[in-house]
Order: sequence, then structure tokens, then C-alpha cells
Amino acid sequence: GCGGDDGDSGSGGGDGKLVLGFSQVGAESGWRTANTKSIQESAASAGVELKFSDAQGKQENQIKAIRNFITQRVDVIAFSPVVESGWDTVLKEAKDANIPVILTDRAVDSQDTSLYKTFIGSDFVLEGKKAGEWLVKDYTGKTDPVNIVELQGTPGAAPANDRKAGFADVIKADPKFKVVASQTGQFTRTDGKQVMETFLKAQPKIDVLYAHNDDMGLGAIEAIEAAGKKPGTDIKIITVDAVKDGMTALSEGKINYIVECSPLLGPQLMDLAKKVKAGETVPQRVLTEETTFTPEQAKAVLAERKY
Amino acid sequence: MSFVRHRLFWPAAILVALLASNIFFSSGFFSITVHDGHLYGSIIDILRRSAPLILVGIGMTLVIATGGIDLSVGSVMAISGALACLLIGDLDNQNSVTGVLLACAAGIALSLVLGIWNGALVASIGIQPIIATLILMVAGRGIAQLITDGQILNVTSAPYKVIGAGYTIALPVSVLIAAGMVAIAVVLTRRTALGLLIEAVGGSPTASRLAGIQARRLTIMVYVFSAICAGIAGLIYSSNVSSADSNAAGNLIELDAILAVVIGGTRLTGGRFSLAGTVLGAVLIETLNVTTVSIGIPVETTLLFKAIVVIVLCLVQSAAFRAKVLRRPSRVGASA
Amino acid sequence: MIDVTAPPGTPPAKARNRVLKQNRRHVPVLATLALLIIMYAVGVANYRGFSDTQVVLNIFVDNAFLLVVAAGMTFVILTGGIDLSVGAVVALTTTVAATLLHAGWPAAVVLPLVLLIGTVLGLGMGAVIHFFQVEPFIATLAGMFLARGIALLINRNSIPITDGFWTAMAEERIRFGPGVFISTSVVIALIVVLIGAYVLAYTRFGRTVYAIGGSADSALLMGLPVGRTRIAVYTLSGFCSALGGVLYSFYMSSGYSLNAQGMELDAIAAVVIGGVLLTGGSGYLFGTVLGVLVLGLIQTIITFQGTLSSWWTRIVVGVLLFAFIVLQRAVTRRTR
Amino acid sequence: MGSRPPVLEMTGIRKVFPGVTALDDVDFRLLPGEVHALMGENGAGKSTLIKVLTGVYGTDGGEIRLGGAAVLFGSPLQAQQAGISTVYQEVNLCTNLSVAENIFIGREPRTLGRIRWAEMRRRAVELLARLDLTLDVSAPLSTYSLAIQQMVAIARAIDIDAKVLILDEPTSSLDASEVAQLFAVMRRLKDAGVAILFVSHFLDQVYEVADRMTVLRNGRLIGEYRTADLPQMQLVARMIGKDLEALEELESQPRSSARELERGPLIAKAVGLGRTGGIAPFDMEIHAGEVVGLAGLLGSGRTEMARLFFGADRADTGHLEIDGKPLVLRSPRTAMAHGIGFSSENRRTEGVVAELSVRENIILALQAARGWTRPIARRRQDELVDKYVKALNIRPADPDMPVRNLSGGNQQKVLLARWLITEPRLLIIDEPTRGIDVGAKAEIQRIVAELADGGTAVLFVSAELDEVLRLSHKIEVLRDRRLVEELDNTDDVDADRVMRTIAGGVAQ
Ligand SMILES: Nc1ncnc2c1ncn2[C@@H]1O[C@H](COP(=O)(O)OP(=O)(O)OP(=O)(O)O)[C@@H](O)[C@H]1O
Ligand SMILES: Nc1ncnc2c1ncn2[C@@H]1O[C@H](COP(=O)(O)OP(=O)(O)OP(=O)(O)O)[C@@H](O)[C@H]1O
Ligand SMILES: [Mg+2]
Ligand SMILES: [Mg+2]
Repeated sequence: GCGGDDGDSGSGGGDGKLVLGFSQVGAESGWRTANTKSIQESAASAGVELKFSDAQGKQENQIKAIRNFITQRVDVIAFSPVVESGWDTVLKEAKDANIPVILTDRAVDSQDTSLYKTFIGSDFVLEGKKAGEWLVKDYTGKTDPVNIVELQGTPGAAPANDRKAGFADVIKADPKFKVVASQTGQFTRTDGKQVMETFLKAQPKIDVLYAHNDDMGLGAIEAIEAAGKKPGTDIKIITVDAVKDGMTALSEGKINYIVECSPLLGPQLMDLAKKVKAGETVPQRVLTEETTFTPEQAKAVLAERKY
Repeated sequence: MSFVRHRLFWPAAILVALLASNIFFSSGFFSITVHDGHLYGSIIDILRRSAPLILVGIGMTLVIATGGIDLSVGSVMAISGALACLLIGDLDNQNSVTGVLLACAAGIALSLVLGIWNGALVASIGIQPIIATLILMVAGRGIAQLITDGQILNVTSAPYKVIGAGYTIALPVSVLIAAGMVAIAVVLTRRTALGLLIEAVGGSPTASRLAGIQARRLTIMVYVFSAICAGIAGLIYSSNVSSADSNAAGNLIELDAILAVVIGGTRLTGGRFSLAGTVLGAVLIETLNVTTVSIGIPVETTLLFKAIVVIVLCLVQSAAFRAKVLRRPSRVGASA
Repeated sequence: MIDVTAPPGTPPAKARNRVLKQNRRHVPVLATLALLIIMYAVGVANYRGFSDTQVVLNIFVDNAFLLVVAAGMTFVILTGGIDLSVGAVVALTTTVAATLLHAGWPAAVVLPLVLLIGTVLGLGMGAVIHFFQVEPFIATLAGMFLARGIALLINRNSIPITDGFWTAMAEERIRFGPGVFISTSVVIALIVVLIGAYVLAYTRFGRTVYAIGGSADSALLMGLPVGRTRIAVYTLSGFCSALGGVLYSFYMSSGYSLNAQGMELDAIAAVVIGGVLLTGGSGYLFGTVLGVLVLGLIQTIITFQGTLSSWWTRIVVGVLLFAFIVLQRAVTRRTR
Repeated sequence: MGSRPPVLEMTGIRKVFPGVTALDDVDFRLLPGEVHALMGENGAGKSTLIKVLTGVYGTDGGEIRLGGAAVLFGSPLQAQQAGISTVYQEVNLCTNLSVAENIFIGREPRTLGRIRWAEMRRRAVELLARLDLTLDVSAPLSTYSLAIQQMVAIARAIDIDAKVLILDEPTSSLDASEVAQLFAVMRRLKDAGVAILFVSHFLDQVYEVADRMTVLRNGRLIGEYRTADLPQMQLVARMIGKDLEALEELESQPRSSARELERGPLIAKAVGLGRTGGIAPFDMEIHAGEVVGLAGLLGSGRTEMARLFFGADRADTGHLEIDGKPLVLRSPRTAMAHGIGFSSENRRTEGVVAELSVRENIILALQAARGWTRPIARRRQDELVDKYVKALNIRPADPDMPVRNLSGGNQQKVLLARWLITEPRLLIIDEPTRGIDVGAKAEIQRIVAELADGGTAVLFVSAELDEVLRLSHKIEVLRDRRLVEELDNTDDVDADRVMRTIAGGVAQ
């Protein structure tokens, strides 16, 4: 290109530094912010020049950003898709421009898997399953019906859909488990609290709360306490994510079980980007290193939780 | 029969119908018990949840009465909550009442400045209100995130928690705050001449200028009032969960607030306004939200349910609809 | 009776002023254009690769659907109304189209069908607004809930589109040279804009739209078909939203019920930035095109900057919008 | 008279608004080729009858026959399509559109649906020329004064090819020459067989053009008469329902004159005050107790001059001196702080706030002057409002009625009351008697005279030269937006003399 020659937009690897264009979904939650931080920090320490773009939760912004990365000829493009579908066109453009693409956090449902090199992230269905499995195990041997209420994420969002599906899949085997109410808490504390308040009044008996993320669970805990019940004892609580606030509540016994969904993809992503750039083959799917936590485990790791 | 003709009859009727529908799904819906020395029950919940919307709504009412609109209320909520939580988080003793009060005052003061900003853009520079406040709507949420560094800021301050989740004299503090602000707004507009002057400016800007009304100063005042209301709502919102979530606080509340204003019978073109109507509208909206959960509307159909209620509401509120479809004899013709 | 001995008053020399006056009416649009060019120049000076022709064309490619939606919105706003349902109708269109295509329906059926759905929704809202005298805000808000509610009900997930026609439309590029191209959507959007501009300037319908915006009461007394026109305008906006939705689904190759959230605000902002008065009766469709370009250019600058965190992105969007609006205001005020 | 069947026949018309029966069993007939005057006081129901006829309002009873067939119009559009062309009372045009469009919108010359702009402009120019008006037809209508807008509305109506032409107070702000022009056109149309319904409060005009008249009072039909059979005094008696003696008193108005005046101290002085495109720089003095009248033709700049004294428009040359001290008028507020009041000629867009009640409209300026923190006590409001509702005979006498529901003339009275209660030292009134009936007009003239006696300075603008002559001590004559002469209103000054000055024919 022509125009100004500002140093800050150094493209196309003249200086040998890898340029990574990364399009983030937005900053809709603490989890997401931690994810962004991890990527920024590990880019800096790995000597990767990061072009960061925030899509403010809009797919069209993300497509625009990817197009722009193509125009700017970055070395590798990585992005966390806002939704699963609709990436073929722009990914083909990237392919035509010979720019490898890495998906993070969320997958795309493209038929043509050659459009991206690899996917790194969590398996939301698996997370839902893990939550369900713990519950089944916890109630083995008991025959009383178990009334479950569910706080869903934003309707239509992939983590909400998958965590719901995975959980439902596991508990459906045993008829004693019954989801008596399921509403969206929009992934936020306030909504989690407000919906839980209503559940507590509308439902005569609640044994278990399953929340699609920690924040909603934390909000619900407040509602449960305000109703004079003990979270974790009167009502068992399972959440997903394992952010610091959630882990604190877990260690205090207010939450019973958390399925981790780690935002710290940065180091793995930088590794992959370098490999991809160097033309090495990488696996189609890289899962983030994740685990699950019980209160005891939470106490052990709480001190080193940063996010 | 005269109450049927009252402009708020129909929204009130819908509100009652919504409340009544709950009884089929949760038998204890109307029961109010005393619990830990305060009132406890679904009705109390609804009032408590309505508090932020009522606050934002009355500010919005005055702005709309001058012929303007304020899209930035959600962002102002986020900013004020974020600032208060940031300051409280920095306190040595988070339970210090003065410290908390100072933090809240700072949040409200910042909102006031933002209100002046909006008002100046509209009244002094002459930018169309929707765009003028859109600027703060977009940038404001960024500012709030900047304050919280994109994280959810947690505080563990008992005094702060009182604002949004506490009780005095058996009633939720947030409801009392909202009621207090409504009272202030009513006194300001109806016990002084402010209401009349605002209605005149909204009704006909040219005529009011020629009548010697200082529209510019009034306009700035209403935007400031709206921002202060939003700031207080932001404090309530963040105090309720003892944390500042810059992203979720006040998200899309401007739409609900405008809806509450319109349900309350204030026209978007400005002029005559009704604070009581807005309060009713806000309570109606929150009742709708609670009802969807409490009668167990599945997530997929929640929006559809809301759409139907809003459609019914706007139709039944329309005199033309009642005359044409419900075949009630037109009151205009029937009297005398 | 006074005896008129005076000869008929000599007409003041007005012809001289005529040219000046004509131009004066276009000042806001010209000022917007000039500022847009300046903003572009600033981008070129600061970012490498910004001067690429494709950068400009990409703004069109990326905003073709917004252009179409905003064109429909322009008609509505010119009558003094507002349409909040556009984003939801876009989402509904993409969802329905994707679902039907997924089920194996031919594109030749799906395409007219989704356009029809949007048009009928618009017609319904227009009818409610006209016949039942419901405020456009609340009627279209109900429309928004309804459309998104239906979309959510149809499918919560995003649905890929693999239909041959759709992919062809998505991938077809009209090339002007190596690496210089536009998509078919841009062509469609430009055709819509041209037709719209023609209708507004040269047809009775278009002029009635302006008349209603000037004063609906007067227009009615002048014997203009106010009701019919008003319904038509919302119908048109519904059609444009559906067409925008189709372009959107070309762009995304998918359908999703949460698509285009907040697009109504983008569209309104584009229209108003382009110089159309929200109270109606004044402005041009060309202004709307400029408004869309302004929003697109801001987005592009942000991406080119490439170092902004999420919150700074928002703040910078706000600041750029502010700078633009204030300059626009200053320029147009000076020349008045 | 009975030979030709009526084009239009309304029988037993009834129209009820909440709390007001605007029309009660009214019959009305219109013959082809006649000019028929509809007479009545403010609020008698004239405009309502017209609106019921043309489908703006529905009826609550009665029947309308057009050309023998029963009709019921759902909208003005349908009435227009059936051959009824109407100029409604307030100027109902779209001021954001150009002059040409306002004349032709809905009937534009088109080919294949495409508007032929050039032809439309050409035809607009031709049409306005028939009314002796030269305007820039592509300029937005808002750039023209109310009087011009009224002419444009008339131009629109007469160009519509109609059987029935309805003119509701078309002459309320027109000057003599425009009225003459209009009457010429009306006679031409009448000769072509068009039936014309004409409403005016100017009795002279009515007797000049009307063949027959129908009188309404309080929404009831009083009678239908041939103009020739009903002397003016009797007409007035029928309209207001009082006997003749009471009327004699009304007619004997005092004539102010320069000799009688004891000039008070100088209140306001314009020094080279002017505004480009509005009015050329002028000097003028107004003393306490003095009524200064402005005379001139349509568009001669009277309104512009009055507005400068109030700061409604910013002057770009010269300045104003109040009590000998120079004053920069930044806004009307500054003017009000110095005791100046201004009632605008355009009551609909610049005067009343339609949504607010009569009471609120009346106290608005006083309240604005006091500031929002010092509301006027309710008792005081009631006193003030009651006084002027009575004095000006505002009807219905319900202070809580929204002003929009009042008849045009009554709205004008409300506007005037707003300024009277502020007790200004200098009162500027632009066309205060526009659309006001004979009784109220006399009352307003009496009030103006009284104010002056009490030491108020009054700047009086009216298109009715008689009125200006009768009230003013001093007459400022304007021509082509320039102050051309100042006349002391002595006995040798009469309408002729002023008209000659206006025309620029004679110097002295
Ligand atoms: N929309 C309305 N609502 C209520 N009352 C109304 C309405 N329109 C008119 N009126 C009442 O009907 C009566 C007749 O009004 P109308 O306008 O017909 O009088 P008018 O004879 O035209 O008077 P003017 O000479 O002042 O124009 C008045 O008392 C007026 O207050
Ligand atoms: N014949 C005309 N041709 C063009 N413009 C005119 C004409 N007459 C008036 N105007 C415009 O109308 C505006 C108003 O003039 P102004 O109101 O001061 O006149 P006026 O003496 O009060 O007469 P009136 O109110 O009877 O029209 C002026 O700004 C002028 O530009
Ligand atoms: Mg009238
Ligand atoms: Mg005038």
C-alpha cells in the first residue's frame, strides 16, 4: 500500500515479527475480559504483534474486522465467533488470501473444515454433561424426586444452548430429576438474582439450582439468602466457569460444584499461531485444559486465581 | 363510570389482570409475610425491582415532556455504579458509612456532570436529542468499563448493600428512595411552575420562547434531573448485587423507560406529562417481567408473550380501537 | 372600504436570491459530505493501507444491508414517525430464510416469501398506527418484540445457509480491477437508494411524505391521503427491513434470531446524522447514505487503529461521533 | 331564489364536543352561483359547521346533501374529490414545503407519475399573478409572512376545479388591496356558477360580496337572509342577540388623536434598528401613554419591525434604547424584563400552546417572567383569568378547557389576555383583532385606548387601516420594508392620506 508509513501498523512480516489479527466477541462478561487479557499478555510475552478488534457482540462487526485483517495482510487471523454459522464467505476470502485462521472459544459449523486450521476452546456440551454427572452421582441411592431450577444464559447464545443440552442429556436417564423451572438470567448477576427470587416464590420446593455461569449463580445465592435459606445446603448449586468470585463462594460452601471453563487461552493460542505460520500441522481441535471443582479443591487453588 | 374515562384506567386494568393471572400459577403470590423484620412477598419483589425503572422513568418523563429523549440513561447507570463501587473498594473500611455516602455522592455528582453534558449538547449546541444522547450512550458504557477495567467490581460493604437490597421500617430502601425521588419530582413540577413551563416548551417551543420562557435553561435542567435519577438507579442496581457490572447495568433500560412513559400517557412529541402514569407504566413492565417467570413461560416464548401484552395494552389504550372494535358507544357522542 | 388608489405593490427583487436559497437548503448535506471526506483524509494520513480503494468499497460492502434498512427508516422519519422493529424484522427474515432453505425449499419461493412477511408486518404496524392512533414508538416496539419473539420461537440457534443461490449471491463479486470489488448487495442497496430518492423527489407519494412530516393536520385538511401514506410508509419500511434482512443473510450466510440487535438505533442514527429531522418533513435520502458512510467509516478507523481495548473502542466511537456532529452543526449554523 | 336547486343542503346538523354543543339542529343551504356569508360571533359554530361538512369531524345528527344526493365524507380528501374546495380558518399548509408545492400538492402535473416540477412552478407563478402576488415559488412557505401564507392557501383553493368553494375567514390578515383582489376572483368564480361559502368578521366585506347570509348564534340557527334585506345593525343584533341600543354604544368609539395626547416620558427609542432582509434601519420613539400604529401593505415589514422591538428576531444594525439606556435585546426575555410585551400575529404557531388550558395559556408569560421558583398562587390565577375571560368574553368560559378546543377568535383573545395581565409598559400587539368578532373587537379597541390612558405605550399593528387610524396617536407608514413616513394622527389625516403615503404617490 501507499499512504502514511507509521511504524505502529507494521504489516506483512518484514521485521520477522508475527502479526496476529484477533477479533474478540466483546467485553460482555468478566470471563471475556479475562480471556482478552490472557491473549494480550501472552502475545506480548511471545513477541507477537497483536491487532485486536472488539466486535461489541455483533457478528457483522466481526466479519468486517476479519475483512480488514485480510486487507491489512496479517500473518494469522484468530477469532472467537459470536455465533456458529455464517462464516464461510469471509473465511474463503481469508483462504484465498492465504491467511490461516484459528478459532478460539467457540466453534463454527462450517462444512468445509479446510477453512480454518484449528479450533481451540472448551466443549460447552461437555461442560453441561459434567454438571449433570456430578448431580447424578451426588444423588445416587436416593429415590425422592429432585426438583431442579435452571438459570439459562442469553437465549440463543451457544454456551447457553449447549450447557442446557448437555445437562439435560445426562439427567434424563433418571426420572427422579425434574427441571421444574428454567428461565434466562442473561448471564448477569442481577437477572440471576431476580429470576431466582421469583422461582423461590413460585416453586414450593427447590432442591438444586443449575446456573449456566458463576455470575447468575452468585446473584441467585443472594436471593436464596434473602429468602432465609442456606445456599449450598438447602439448595444445592452447580455453576459453570470458575471465575474468582465463583470459586470464593464455592470455597465457602455456598456453591457445591463448579465446572471450569477457562478463559486463559492466550499461551496455547500463541503457540498454535506460530506453528500454523511455520506451516506445521496442528490438530483440528485443541481443548483447553479444564477441570471441575468441589469446595475442597476450590480452597486449594483459590489463592492463585487471578480472574 | 368516570374512572373508566381516566387516562390511566386501561394500563391499571392490564396491571391488575397481570397480577391476577399469577394466582393460578403460584398460590402464594399475593401473600405478604414478615420475614427478618421486613415485608416479604412477590408484590414487594415487584416494587423493589421497579425502583430503578421508576427512577429512570420519571427523569425520562421530564425529558420527553420538553420534546427530547435521553438514550444515555443506561450508560449513566453503569458509570455511577462503577464509580461508587470503585471508591468503596478503595476504602480501608468498606463498612464505613461516611465512606459509602461519599462514594455514592461521587457517583451522583458524576451523573450530574453527564447530565449537564447532555443538556448542553441539546440546548446550547442544538444537536437533535436522540443523537446527542446517543453519543453518551455509546461512549458512556466504555467509560464505565474503563472504570471497572472490564471486570465485575465486587464490594463487601454492608452500608452500601442497604441501598439496593436493604430494608427500613419494613420496606425496601430502594422503593423508599424511588418514592422519595418521585415525590421530589412531583413537588418540583407541580408545586412550582416548573411543570407548566416544561409543558409549554414541549407543547410549542416557538410560542414559549415568545412568552419569555428560558427554554435553554429548562432543557439543561431536565437532562440533569434525568441523569441524576439514572445515577441513583445505577447505585441501586449495583448495590443490589454488591458489585458493578458495567456491561449489564442499565442495558436497554432506555427502551423500557420510554415504554413506561408512553404507557403512562405522556406523548413522545412533548407537552403534557404524567409522573403517576410513568410510575404505573414502570410497575406494569416489571410485573410483566416477573409474571413471565412466575407463570413459567418458556424462554423461547418470553418475547412473544411480552409482545402480546404490549399489543393488547396499546390497543386497549387506544380510544379509536375501543370505539371501532369493542363497539363501545363513543363517549364523545354519548354524553350530554 | 378603503379606496385602493395604490398601484399593486412592486415585487421585491427576489430572483437574485433564488439560487442562493436553493443551495442553502442543501448546505447540511454538503457539509456532511465535506466532513466525511475530511474524516476519510484523516484516516488516510494516519493508517497505512487506508487509501486503498477497497477500504472505501468495503464500507459499502459491509453496510449494504444497513443502507437498505436506513432508506426505509428515512421514509418513516420523514413523516415524523419512527420504526423500532427494523432490527427484529431483519433477524426474523434471516431466521425464516435460513430455516426454509435448510428444509430444502427453493430460493425462488423463499425469497419472495420472506419479503412478503416483512412487508405484511410493516403493513400491520402501519394499520395499527393509523386506524387505532397508537403512537408509532409503542406500536413498532410491539412489532419488534413480536418479530424477534417469532424468530426465537422458530430457532434459538444460528442456522447455516448452504443454498446455491444464496451462496452465489454471497460470493459473487463485481470486480473493477484486481482486489477492487463490490458485492451484489451493494448494487441492490444502491438501486434501492436511487429508487427511494426518486420516489421522494418526483412522486406524489414522496411529496405527501414530506407534507405529513411538516404537519399531519394540515396535510389532512389539504385533502392529502394521510392515512394511506402513513400506512404505506411503514409497509415500505417493513419491506426494506426484509430486503435488508435478505442482504444480511447473504452477508452472513446464516440466519439467527439474535442478529441485528440494536440495528434500529444504527439506522435511526444514520438517518439523523444525514440531516433528517426526527420531527419529520425535512431531509434527503442522500443524507442517509452519508450517515451510513459516517458510521461505517468510524468502524473502519477503529479497526485500522487495531490497538483499542473493548472500552476504548466504545469511547472512541463516541468521541468520533461527537466530533463529527459538533463540526456538522458548527458548519451548518455558520452558513445560515 | 327558489328557482335553482341548492348545490348543497345541510339539515338538522348537530355536533357535540365533550361539554359543548357546538351545533344544534342547524340548517344550511348553498345555491350555485352565489356568495353566501356564514355569520356569527366567535365560537358560534361557523368553523365547526364547515368541518362537519368537509368530513373533518363526523356528525352527531343531521343530513348533508350535495347535488341532491346524501353524502357523508370520511375525510377532507373525499370532500375535495366530490368538488368541495376549502380554505380552513387557520392557515393549514405545510410550511416546510415550497410555495408551489403547497398550491399543487395532491394535484401536481405529472407524466407517468413523475412530477413535472418546472411546469408546476410556472403554473404557480401564473396563478399567484392572478392574485397579484409575486413570490419565489420554490422557497419554503415558512419564509413568508402569515398574510402571504393566507394568500397561498386561497390560491390553492381557487385553482381546484370545484362546485363549492369554502373560505373560512380568508381575509383576517389581508390588506385592502389583497381583499379587493380576492373579491374580484370570487366574483369571477361566482359568475362561472361556483357556490361560495364565505366567513368573515368584517361586515363591510360581507356586504360587499355576499348575496345571502346565514346567521348562527351559540351553535343554533338564527336565520337565513338576503343581504339586501338585512341592514348591518340588524345583522349585528341577530349575531349577538342584543337590542339595537346596546349596539349604538359599541359603535361610538373614541378616536385618539395627537392633540389630546399628553405625551409621557420616552419609553423606547429605536436608533438605526434594522435587520437585513427584514426591515431597513429606522429611528422611532414611543412615549408612555402613546399608541403608535404601523401602516403598510402586505409584507411591508410591519411585523418585522414589531419583532425587533421585542427581540423576537435579532437586530443586526442599530440598537434600542429603553428609558434612555441602550439595550441589547438577545431574547424576548430581556425585553420582558424591561416591561415589554408582544402578542404575535401568528397565534397558532407562535402564540397559544394548544395543549395547555386557557388558564395556563393566560398566565404563561407572567409566570415565565417571575421564574419557575415563584409560582402564581391559584387564587391569584383565578382572579386574573376570570377578569379577562369576562372582559374579553372568552367562550366557553371554562379556564380548564384546552385552548385547542376554542374557536379561532377565542384563542386570539386568550393570547391577548396573556399579555394584558403582565401589565407591560410597552405593549406590542400584532394583529390583535385577527378573526375577532365585532363585539370583542370593540372591546379590545376600548382596552387599548384605556391602557394608553393609563400610561402604557402601545405599538399597534393591524391590516385594518380604519382601526389603526382610530386608535393611534402617531402612524408610522412602511413601504417595501422601509419606514417612509411618520404621521401625527391629526384631524386632517385620513385613510386616503395614509394610502397615498403608502403608495408613495405624494410627499406632503
Ligand atoms: N375540538 C373541539 N373540542 C371541543 N370543543 C370544540 C372543539 N372545536 C370547537 N369547539 C367548540 O365549539 C364551538 C364552536 O367553535 P367554532 O370554531 O365553530 O366557532 P367559530 O364560529 O368558527 O368561531 P370563530 O369566529 O372564533 O372562528 C366553540 O365553543 C368551541 O369552543
Ligand atoms: N411580496 C412579497 N414577496 C416576497 N416576500 C415577501 C413579500 N411580502 C412579505 N414577504 C416576506 O414576508 C416576511 C414578513 O413581512 P412582514 O410580516 O414584516 O410584513 P407585514 O408588513 O407584517 O405584512 P403582513 O403581516 O400583512 O404580511 C418578510 O420577511 C418578507 O421576506
Ligand atoms: Mg372559526
Ligand atoms: Mg404582519
